[in-house]
Amino acid sequence: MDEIPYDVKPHPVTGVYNAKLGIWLFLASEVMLFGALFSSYVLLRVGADTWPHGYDLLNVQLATLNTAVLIGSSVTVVMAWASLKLNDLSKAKVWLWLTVVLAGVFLVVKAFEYGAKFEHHISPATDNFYATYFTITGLHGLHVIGGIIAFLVLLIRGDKMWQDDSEHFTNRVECCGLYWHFVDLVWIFLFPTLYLL
Amino acid sequence: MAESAEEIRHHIAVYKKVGLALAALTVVTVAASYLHIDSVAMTVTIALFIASIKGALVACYFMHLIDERAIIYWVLIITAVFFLVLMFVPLLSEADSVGI
Amino acid sequence: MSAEHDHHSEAHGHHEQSFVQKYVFSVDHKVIGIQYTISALFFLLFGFCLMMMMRWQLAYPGEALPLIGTWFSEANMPGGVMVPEFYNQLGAMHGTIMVFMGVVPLAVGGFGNYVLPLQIGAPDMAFPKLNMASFWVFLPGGVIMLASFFVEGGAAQSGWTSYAPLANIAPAGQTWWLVGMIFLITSSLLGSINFIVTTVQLRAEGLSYFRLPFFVWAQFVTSFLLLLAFPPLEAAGILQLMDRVAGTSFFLPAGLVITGQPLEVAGGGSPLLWQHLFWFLAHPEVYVLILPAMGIVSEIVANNTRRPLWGYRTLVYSVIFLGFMSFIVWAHHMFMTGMGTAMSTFFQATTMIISIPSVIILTALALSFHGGSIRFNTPMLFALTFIPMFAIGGLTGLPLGLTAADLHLHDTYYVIGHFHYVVAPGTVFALLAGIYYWFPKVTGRKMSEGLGKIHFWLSLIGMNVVFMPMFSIGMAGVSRRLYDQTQYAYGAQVQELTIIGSYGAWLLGVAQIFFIINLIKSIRGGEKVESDNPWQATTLEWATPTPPPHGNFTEVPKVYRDPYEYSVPGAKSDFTPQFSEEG
Amino acid sequence: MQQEVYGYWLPLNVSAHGEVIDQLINVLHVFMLALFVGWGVFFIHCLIRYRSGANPTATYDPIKAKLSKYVEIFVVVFEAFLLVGLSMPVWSQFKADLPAESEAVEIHVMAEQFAWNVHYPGADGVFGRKAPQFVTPENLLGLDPDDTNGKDDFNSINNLHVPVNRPILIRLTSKDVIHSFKVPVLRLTQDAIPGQEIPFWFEATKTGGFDIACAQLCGLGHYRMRGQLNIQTQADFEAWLAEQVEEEDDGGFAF
Repeated sequence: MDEIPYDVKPHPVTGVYNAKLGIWLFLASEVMLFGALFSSYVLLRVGADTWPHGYDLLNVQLATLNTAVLIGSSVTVVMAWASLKLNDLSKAKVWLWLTVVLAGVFLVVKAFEYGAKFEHHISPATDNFYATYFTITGLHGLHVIGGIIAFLVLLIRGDKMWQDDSEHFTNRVECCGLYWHFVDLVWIFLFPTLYLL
Repeated sequence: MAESAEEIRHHIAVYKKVGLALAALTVVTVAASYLHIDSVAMTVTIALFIASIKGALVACYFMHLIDERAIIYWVLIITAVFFLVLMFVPLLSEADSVGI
Repeated sequence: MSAEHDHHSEAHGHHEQSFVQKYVFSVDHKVIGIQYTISALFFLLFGFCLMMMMRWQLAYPGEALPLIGTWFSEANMPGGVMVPEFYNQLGAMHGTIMVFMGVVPLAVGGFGNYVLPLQIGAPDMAFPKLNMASFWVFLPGGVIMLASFFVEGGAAQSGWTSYAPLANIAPAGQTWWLVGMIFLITSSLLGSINFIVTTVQLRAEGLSYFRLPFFVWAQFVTSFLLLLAFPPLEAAGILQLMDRVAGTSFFLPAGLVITGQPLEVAGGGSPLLWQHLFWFLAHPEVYVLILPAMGIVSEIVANNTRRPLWGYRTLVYSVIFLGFMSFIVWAHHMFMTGMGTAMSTFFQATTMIISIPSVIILTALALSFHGGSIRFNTPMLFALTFIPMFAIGGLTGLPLGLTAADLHLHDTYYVIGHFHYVVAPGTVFALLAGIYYWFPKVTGRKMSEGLGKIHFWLSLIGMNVVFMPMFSIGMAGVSRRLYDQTQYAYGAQVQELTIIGSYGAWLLGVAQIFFIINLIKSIRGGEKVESDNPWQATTLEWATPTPPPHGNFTEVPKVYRDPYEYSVPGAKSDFTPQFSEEG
Repeated sequence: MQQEVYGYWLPLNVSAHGEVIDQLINVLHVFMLALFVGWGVFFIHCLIRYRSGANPTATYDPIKAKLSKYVEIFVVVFEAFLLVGLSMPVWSQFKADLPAESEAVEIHVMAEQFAWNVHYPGADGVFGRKAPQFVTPENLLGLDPDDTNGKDDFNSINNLHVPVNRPILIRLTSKDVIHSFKVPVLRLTQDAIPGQEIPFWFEATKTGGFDIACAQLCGLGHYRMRGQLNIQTQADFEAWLAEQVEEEDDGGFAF
């Protein structure tokens, strides 16, 4: 007995392959991680005497742009998976590159946002509003970087993986995609909570 | 999970529509925030309502939750329960505190 | 198979593996299990040594530590006498090491990794590389923790709970603690994902959920606790790290005056937020410590009473219910923080409710002995002692769960006695039982029964002499974490009990020497087992060759029956394994 | 009158609410002991009766255990009784029914590393305003120098004097980290949380001097953060107050 069962093919009873269940469990833990941060944010905000409006202090235009960029990248990654399902590796690679580029744009925009704050000597230590802003968006940014690394690995090793086992490669893209959508999902909640309330 | 090419093409059509809907909802969120509604409760409700719709779209269509397997649903239901506990119980505790 | 083609089988390649691949960066769950076991045993021993030093200070406050007192730096032990800062470091690190680097890695990382895939008939974990990563994230976490003793100001010294704001203003060791914790948490998360997927996806044919050995159920529920309860502590760790490194004030209210100097921070934070996030993890963590132990004990009890466990399904439902409830009792650690009536009522009610499944599990285990044909070997002695010891730990939890009694007992030695009975003579005994029980499968040799029995009886006496007096000391009102309890009239009154307890601790230390000798001796020259199933057990791990090779099973295992079919009427022998076709 | 104050079980109780707590703790321990002994007798009986030497063949079928079910139901009912009958009333009395300020003696306690600052309002009976920015080595409480109410206030470090048989209302704060105000003879523990002011109360029933301890790890001096609780007769207490106020008049701050 050597092969690990259901590594690629779905389990006949649960209907999912191992990595898919795994990535969902990972996302469940991520929900609790960001949940704890959101919970802390709410607790601190409710307990504060005053709390500024995000739109007075932060750059809503840039954040809106970033929201659009992330949503776009969610579309491209799901298109990459669909292309693989249609057996079109080269198209999938284009979509994946687009995703990486969009993720990069997101980070560049974010860097400008941070930079503008630091120029005005605003840091996490300024007050609890900025503390939560920098901490949560910073952690989210780390997740974006993680996603970029994952996609780059898939792109660099893609041809070989596709040749070895195209279904396995498609699954990997699906799992990375699920992670990426989650990163998008977090931003969808972060954007109104931090910038618009 | 859809396997046939035709179903995948159908999926692609859905993805494009969902992408557009998300973009539109983003515009709505930002526009709503420019109204600067006085009531805090109202602002929070609107913002979170729109965000929830967007989140649901991403989860249901991009993450295929709309036709996912039971095991995944179970994992997410358990997570959702403890997520709610984590969100609200500390807040309730704080509200019930005798300290000032 | 071409080189292009073997990426699946990297994990299980038939090609010759180098030493490093085989024993260091191994992806085999059994090697990883052993790596976890050895490192966890080392950490347990280290954490235990810290405690033995603390016991000297407690028994003879202000007197120079004999023999080894001079080994330490002037800052920590001038003239061999421990300073309060060092005592606090030992206390905080003892808790952290025992819980996060000792018991959990041994119970889950060690036993879970080694035994779970075997018991469900899987060739390995679902994600072998992730499994390896989990260990190689755990180890640096542990090393960072230990290294923190050597940084400026010493290791973390704000208790294993690291309550803010004390932890926020503590020396650099606290930052190391937080970084170490983030590593340990990440490792647990990776592990728990692996365990759940493995249990759900890789069960052998015929092994339905209600045929799983109880140990697997315990690990399965434990993994969910780790998966969902640990991230909030990770979040809390990140926030405290930001407070310490980036100058934020998540846990710092405005207007703090530290030793006469105003603290220059923005303020607006909440010290209680830390406690909520911490205990959201740490209460489920208690069940992470106890559930695998219950699993191990159930295996050994069924095997050595030679009859099925009493009420298997009841046990399973109880353990699921325990796991669920453990998420909504955490604030009973916070009754004295100024909590009002509504929340305290809620939390004491949930705390009372969670005691019910524990009572049911204990009763079921005790009833399992009725009608058995009990063999008293070393693993069984440890396992059956777990039951009354855990009962003492559980029962003494009741006064602490009721707010009124907690008004007197909160943060006294009574608490220490309570949770040590759960974890030390409870969980640790179960883990030792597990080592004696599965040792023949891992090494092909049995451990010495004679040394094992000396180890058992000395440990049993030592444990009870340390912890039993604590109930009395706590009842008298002595607070925990006191460097010198004789400062208080009521502490001086019960000082002699503390001295007796210290002798118990040192006796316990002596007892472990027999265990270490036994381990080393048995690995090299223990009695060889004749069969792959020396205990005549029924579960799948005994269907493998000894020790199990790569891929575990020589043929694909199939399961035909419930896990504990011992003494089935009309059967040929007194045990009918799950994998045996004919009943 | 010689009475053991401290021993190997609950210390002497000198508070009005402590009696119920002692009752709860004692009843609970009798219950726990009964449960443990009863259960242990069965357990040991099984170990001896069913050792492999005495019983070479085990029974496959489980015993019908009606008794265990009854015991479990009894445990549930008993826990419910403890919770609703004993624990909750004490807690709500303690937390929700604070005495009226007119009846009670109000005292502010401010914890710091590693001492208890006990703030009395002085002759006028009104507390002066406190704020962290006014804290100096001479003004440990941080009294606002511009507030006339604070002129006669005094700080009695590690020394809490209270009259017997009167409700004492304490407002507890902390300057730096979390401390916990614990008096075993009063059956009382209350955390002091920085940034919060937590009210609690008790009524002492006997006079005497007792220890106040810190029950929450607060740093290297945690073990020696000891205060003295002096429960005095009303007359003695008033005399002590007058003496303190006089000193206050003589030398400004009586710190």
